[in-house]
Amino acid sequence: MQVLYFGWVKSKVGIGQEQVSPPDGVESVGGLIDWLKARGGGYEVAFADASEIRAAVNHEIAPHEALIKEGDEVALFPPMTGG
Amino acid sequence: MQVLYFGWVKSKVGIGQEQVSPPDGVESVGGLIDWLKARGGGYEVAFADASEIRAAVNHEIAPHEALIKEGDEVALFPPMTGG
Amino acid sequence: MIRVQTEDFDVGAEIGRITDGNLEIGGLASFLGLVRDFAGDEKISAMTLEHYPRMTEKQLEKLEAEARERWELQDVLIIHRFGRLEPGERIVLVATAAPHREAALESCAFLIDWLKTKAPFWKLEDRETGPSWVTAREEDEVAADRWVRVSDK
Amino acid sequence: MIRVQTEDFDVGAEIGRITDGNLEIGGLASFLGLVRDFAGDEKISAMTLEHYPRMTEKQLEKLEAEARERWELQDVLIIHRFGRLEPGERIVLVATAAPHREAALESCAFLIDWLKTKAPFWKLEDRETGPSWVTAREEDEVAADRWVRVSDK
Repeated sequence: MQVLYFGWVKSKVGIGQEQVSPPDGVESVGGLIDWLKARGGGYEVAFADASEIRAAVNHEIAPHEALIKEGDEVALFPPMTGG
Repeated sequence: MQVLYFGWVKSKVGIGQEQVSPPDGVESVGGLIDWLKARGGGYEVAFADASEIRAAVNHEIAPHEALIKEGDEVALFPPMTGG
Repeated sequence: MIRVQTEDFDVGAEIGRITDGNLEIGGLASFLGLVRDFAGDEKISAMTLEHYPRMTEKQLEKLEAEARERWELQDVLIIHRFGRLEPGERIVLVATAAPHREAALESCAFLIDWLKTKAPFWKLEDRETGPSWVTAREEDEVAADRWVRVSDK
Repeated sequence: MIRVQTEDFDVGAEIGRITDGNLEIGGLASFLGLVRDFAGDEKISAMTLEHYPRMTEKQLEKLEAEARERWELQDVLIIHRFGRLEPGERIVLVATAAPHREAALESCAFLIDWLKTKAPFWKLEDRETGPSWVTAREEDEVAADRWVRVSDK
């Protein structure tokens, strides 16, 4: 599963994207965030408050409840500031 | 008193402006409209429905109740269509 | 700034004059009005805008002052043409600049709404069936009224 | 039409490309967003816009489609820049053309409101105190929400 980070999430995690293989049981965006946070370090800082994190699954905005699966592209980022 | 006509009021009256000397008793925009209408011809056609007529006194939008006096510049016209 | 003129104007140049070098502007909203080649289902070959010269500038200046009082604006531009215009020609440009977009967008909509009903212009269309004065639209009154403050009613 | 690019754009040329020769357009509304040289009371020397390339075009195309579904529009243009921009530089241009002004003005406001919260861009400001990510404004959520249809809630 490809995970991309943007904005201050990227700054805090320290990388822009990575390939991850979350264990069985990590089935949603929210589950992925919790799993990443548990890695500690920059991840723990970036995902300290999950309510601040927005997500996209395969380039579509998705809520934390959205299901994810092997092969998906998941992006995690702060609220967008376009315009 | 200088009276100016615009839009279809001008087309119907047939002239763009004129000097008029309404008699005592014609003290408001509404009174002027009634007095002009009584002249008949194009005036009667232009002012047939006074509710369609808008006015300005000395370049300021004015209601039919607005008082007018010798020396004023009064303009009578249909609703404006700017923009 | 107010301009009432027969000549055409250059939208890009006008907007550039407002924004160039002003580093405090966050957003510029604009509205450009054009002559269409139809009205209802009739073709129009030209539109002649008549106005009330001494009153027009006064009214437009009042509109600008009203917009500046209601919103924090860095610049206001209203250019309104008069005379004979053909389909496709520019009639009016309203542009407002502000630190944030809300003030720019709202004041631009306000100005064009009020121009429609409070600027002393009258439009004569050359239709296939002959010349015809444009009548005020009911919706324009409604649009203008939504900007009337309760305290002014 | 959607364009996501690092290069600057020419507002007058872009608007002209929409209006020239289209005799059915009655009004064109536009919004131009610029980099300001301050944020709060701090000076800004530059702003870097990061975006999510494959998603950005998709989201902007959705926004255009949504605007065209809600209003009768003759044209929609969204140009959004990314990369490093200095104060005074153009960031975004939204332009909408319609037979009547209401559709043009409303859809332009709609598009810029939704761009603020639904277009995957993130802004990093170079402040005197160092780089700082722009945080989303509460007001932007409110502004975006007013366009949500009851049926979509």
